[in-house]
Parts: sequence; C-alpha cells; structure tokens
Amino acid sequence: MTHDRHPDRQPMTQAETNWFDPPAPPAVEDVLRVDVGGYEGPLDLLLDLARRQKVDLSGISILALAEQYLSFIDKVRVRRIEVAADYLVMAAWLAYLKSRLMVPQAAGDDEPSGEMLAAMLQFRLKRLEAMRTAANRLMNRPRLGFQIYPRGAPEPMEIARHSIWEASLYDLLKAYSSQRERGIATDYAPLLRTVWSLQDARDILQRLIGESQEWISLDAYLVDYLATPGERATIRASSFASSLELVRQGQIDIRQTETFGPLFMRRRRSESSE
Amino acid sequence: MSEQQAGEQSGEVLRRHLRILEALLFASDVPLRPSDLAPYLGEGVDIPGLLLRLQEVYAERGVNLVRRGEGWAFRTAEDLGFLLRREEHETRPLSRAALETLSIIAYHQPATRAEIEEVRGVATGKGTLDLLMEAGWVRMRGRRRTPGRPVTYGTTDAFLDHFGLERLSDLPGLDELKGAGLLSGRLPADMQIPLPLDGALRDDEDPLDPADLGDLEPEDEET
Amino acid sequence: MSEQQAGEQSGEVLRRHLRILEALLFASDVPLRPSDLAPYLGEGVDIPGLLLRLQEVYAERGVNLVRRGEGWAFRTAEDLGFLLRREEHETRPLSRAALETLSIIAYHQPATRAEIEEVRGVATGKGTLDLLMEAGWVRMRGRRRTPGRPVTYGTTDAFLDHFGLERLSDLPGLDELKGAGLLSGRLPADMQIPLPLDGALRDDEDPLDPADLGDLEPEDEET
Repeated sequence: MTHDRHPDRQPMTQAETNWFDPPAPPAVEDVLRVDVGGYEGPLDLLLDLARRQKVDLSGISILALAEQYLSFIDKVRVRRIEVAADYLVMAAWLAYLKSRLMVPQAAGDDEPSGEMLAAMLQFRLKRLEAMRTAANRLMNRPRLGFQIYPRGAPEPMEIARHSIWEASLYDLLKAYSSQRERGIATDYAPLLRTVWSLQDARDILQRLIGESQEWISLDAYLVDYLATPGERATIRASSFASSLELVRQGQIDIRQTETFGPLFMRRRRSESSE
Repeated sequence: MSEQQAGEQSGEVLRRHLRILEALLFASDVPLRPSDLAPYLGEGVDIPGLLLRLQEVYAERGVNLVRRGEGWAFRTAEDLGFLLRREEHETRPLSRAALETLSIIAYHQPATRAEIEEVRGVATGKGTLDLLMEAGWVRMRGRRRTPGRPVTYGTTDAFLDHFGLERLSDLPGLDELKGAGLLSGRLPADMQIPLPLDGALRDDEDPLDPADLGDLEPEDEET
Repeated sequence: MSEQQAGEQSGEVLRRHLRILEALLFASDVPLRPSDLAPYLGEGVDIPGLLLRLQEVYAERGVNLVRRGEGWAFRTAEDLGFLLRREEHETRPLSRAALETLSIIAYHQPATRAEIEEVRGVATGKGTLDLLMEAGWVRMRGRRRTPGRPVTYGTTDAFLDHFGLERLSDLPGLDELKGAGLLSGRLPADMQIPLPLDGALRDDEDPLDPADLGDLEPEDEET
C-alpha cells in the first residue's frame, strides 16, 4: 500500500489550509457545474471529507470516505435535484468501490481489486493535496513586489534611431522631371472646338436649300461657314450626315458626278407638282 | 611585460567588466541573460564567470544579484523582506483554481490541459490558463505528440522571478513530492517520475505551430 | 564588554544599517530623503553619515549613490551612461515628397519654400524640409530680400557627395533629361530648367540671421 512508502506521516491537522480567498463564484465557463456546498469537484469534496478524519491521507479509511461522500450527495440531492454529473459519476464509482471492498474478490475476477481502486483514489487525493500544499508554499515565499523588490527606478535603455536615407541620382532626376511635366499638364487648356450637331446642320441645310430646285454644291451652300479651317471638318461631316437623313425622308436629292467630286443638292420636287 | 603588469592589467579589465555588468543589471528591472549582456563586453568574455563573481560581491549586501532561470537580476535581500514589506495588497488575488493550476503546471511541466484537469478532478476554464499566461507566469511550450496534439504548458522565467526561484529544481518540496511519487501521473507502483522540465522540448513534444503564437501576440503587420 | 567587542557590535549594526539603506534606495522609484529613511532605522541613527558612507562604497562601482536635492538615489555611473544608449541605423527609402522637394531645391536653389510649393503644386510640410536638413543634404542659405524675408534653401556638399556629383552644374539639363527619357517630348517650347546656383549668396539674398541657426539645433539647456 502507498502509505508504507510515505516518509513522514503527519497528522492532517498540520497541513496548511489557509486558502487565500473564499472560492470564487462560478465563472461563466463553469455554469454547467452545479455548486455543491462550495466544492469545486468531487475530488475536492472527497479531500475535504478525508481531512475531517483528521489523519494522514495514507491512513484514511476509503470505505468510510465513500460512505460519507454518498450520504453527502444524497443529502444534497434532496435539496437540489440537479446535482452535477461529475458528482453523480463519482458517487456511482464510489458505490462500486464500496462493493468491491466489502465483497472478497472471487478467483478469476479480472476486474481490479477494491484495494487497488482504493489505492488509486488515495493516490489522487494525496496528489491533489500535495499540489495545494505546493501552491501554498509558493505563495508564502518571499515574492517579488511583496518582500523582494526590483530596482524601483529602472533606467531605461534609450535607443537613438538614425535613418540612413536611400535615394539615387536617378530617383532624384525622375522626381524632378515628373514634377515639371506635371506642372505643364496643369497649364494645358483643351481647345474648345465648335461642333455642329446633326440638328444644327439639318436646320441650316433646310434654311439654305430653301425651295431651290437647282443643283448647287454643298460647299457653295456652306461657304460662309467654311472660312475657319478648324471648323471645316465638323461642318462638312454634320452637314453630310444630315443631308443623307433629308434624302431618306424624301426632302432633298443628292448627286455626285465623280469620285471625290462636289456634292450637289436640291429640293425634291413634290410628286404632285411634277 | 612583467607578470605583475599583466596581472594588473587584467585586474583593470576585470574591474571594468564588473562595472559594466553592474550598471546594466542595475538599470534593468527584469532579469537579463548572458546573451543580453554579451554585446556590451566584447567577444570571448566569460560572462557566467563574471556574474558569479558579481554575485559574490553582493552576497552580503542589502541588494543581491540573483539568478532566475537563464536571467540575472538585482533584487533586495530576502531577509530584509519584513522591513520592506509594503502595505499594498495584491490588486487581484489569484483564485484557488488559478493557484492550483499554476502549481500543477510548475511541478508537472510539461503538462497538457487534460493532465491539469486529471490532477484537479475538475475541468479547468480557459479563463484560468489565460489569466496565468497574461500574468506572464505560464507559457505554451509545445504540443504533445499524442492524438489531438494537445498544447503543453510550462512556466516562464518571470514565474521564477516572481517566486524567487533560481531554477525549477528549487521548487519547494520538489524532492519530497518526487520521493512520494506524487509527480507521476500514475500510481507510484510503476514508478517513473518525471521532473518539471525546463528549457528545450521533451521527446514527446513538438514545437508550437506558428498559428499558436498568433493567439498570444496579435501581429501588427497583418490587417 | 571590551572595547573590541563594542567595536564589532557597532560594525555589525553599521553593516545592517547600510544594508537596509541599500535595499530601500534600490527599491524606491523616487530619490529618498533622510526623513523618508528614518522610520526604518530606529531613533538616533546618523542617516546623513550613513548615506555618505554608502556613497563612498559605491563611488568606484558601475552604479553610484547620488544626491538629488534633498534626496538620494542610485544611478548608473556617469562614465557608463553610454551603455544605456544604443544607436540603431536603419536604411530607409526617401519618401516621394522628400525626393521631389530635394530635387526642386537642387535645381532651383536658392529656393524659398513658396517657390518649392509653386513647382510641386502642393504644400510642403515642415517635416519634409527638416528631414532633408537632418539628412545633411539641404541647408538654409540665407533670406530672400523680398517682403517677409523668406528663408532660401540650397543643397550641401554632402548632397553632392551622396549623389555622386562633382558640382551642381553636373546636374543634367533639359536636353539630357529628355535624352534619358525622363522628360517626354511634348514640352512647351518655353520650358526651361534652371541652372542651379552654387556657392555664395545671390544678389537678392541676405545672410541668415543669427537666430535662424538656432532652429537647426534644439537647445538642451532650455526647458
């Protein structure tokens, strides 16, 4: 059994039990756990019950412990039906352990013996107890900021950063050139061209041709407008396009005697007058 | 050059080196590792030797040079604690769950969350581990080479510093616990006692994935 | 009690007092006055005397006990202050704004800030000029003899050095920039690239006022 190996057996009463603060209220992530008399888990409850036997954990009666736990859980269940699963699983396991301890192991029984199960439980309780004692001893050490202090006015390392700028002559010239070009671009005023809309051209053509049934060239009609060289293209294009439209509507006739020759136009004679 | 001259010169150099270490360690409020100090001393200088020498110089003083894991720091002498003890209370005392978790990690490291829960017999909220990591006492060490590759946790040098420990083997009661087999995951019958393991990864640990580290330190560069 | 015993006892007491002072001064974040220290040492203790003694102990060390008005504090020895300052050099590409400003100053010098802005078409932050002056490439030359007496800027020898120019007239002219494909062909006929002025002040420039030079180097003494 494990207690034979324990070096110095001390009564439980000497164990440090001054916990630092009452158990914190269950945190959000622990909502599933139901608060059982302030215990954090079945092991916690068992450890506390074992402590009440006021002996070293190696000397506790696992049987008595199991009975106390089961009766505690029974009591709690009367008050509160929803005792957490953890506690009930442990209760079932302890009931099983109890039965194993009370009934001698039959030959050929492959299940672990009651003694082994009890030793396992005892080991886990001792280990948890040991970790709690260790935590206590850690917290009672002279801790930094409580009994031991670092330099109160540390002198920080000053880091002076120097930048070494990288730029090549090419970068410099490119930056200069592109700026100067950008400057030119802002001075640039786009030419405002006179544009004859198709509607304008049509109105003008209608007016110029009037009722004339003579073949007269388009340029002759437009001669007043074609004086400005910059406007010739738009005037010719719009007038030509409009003239085609007028032909389609049967208002005028167009004739061209040779390729690239002048375009002649006249008002179409109405069918009736012909 | 006579031997005496050589001796004097090296005495002068030694004095200078000790002064530099003194200044650097005094200036910092966190422990500095020899690798932090090396750039200030030139090559081939035996920094661990110098640190031990400086430790000796300060051994009897009101301020001592102490070792904290890999780092070294000046700290007020332990025996003067009663005088210096300040009235301030911890702004937020550690909860019982956090305390137990911390000591389990300290004594059992590298420990996975499942192992911590096995010892405590109760589920450990993520908040508890986060809190300990935020305090700078616990760190993710690596991943256990078992199915699920659970993260393994261990303590930091700041943990040693806070609790005034030179190294993990100075954990109070460690030998006793080891002797009682209480650091084992199993019954002491099949005794195979792991010791809290500092430093490098154990055989059954893998390094952390890069993504694990992202959780701890939000990356500036990423948007 | 023999005299020797009394001496030893007071030696022991003295040592203890010095240790306490050491720890208190080390742990404090502000200089401590003798009256701050008194409660820790009991009545009738000559604290100023102890402080002077402690100062002596640390006189040759990497950390000194220094007096700051009425208070006392540990500070890194002055001759080791350089340890706590580290210079880091990093190479960084010059920003476009800085590059543009620099090139305008190079070609158009002496140029006032208003002139630079006219060419750039945007306001030039003071930071950009400061940066170029810090880099050592641009200097204040003088003041233009016009209303407001604006400062004129020019380049330095370090500028020539960095960009591999022997003199400012080595800066390529209009045709060369065109030839290098840096300027496109569609330029107005009247576009000109100025010939940068090197050397002494131009007719329309006054020397800088003595106060202008102060702007370059922030004064340490002033609060």
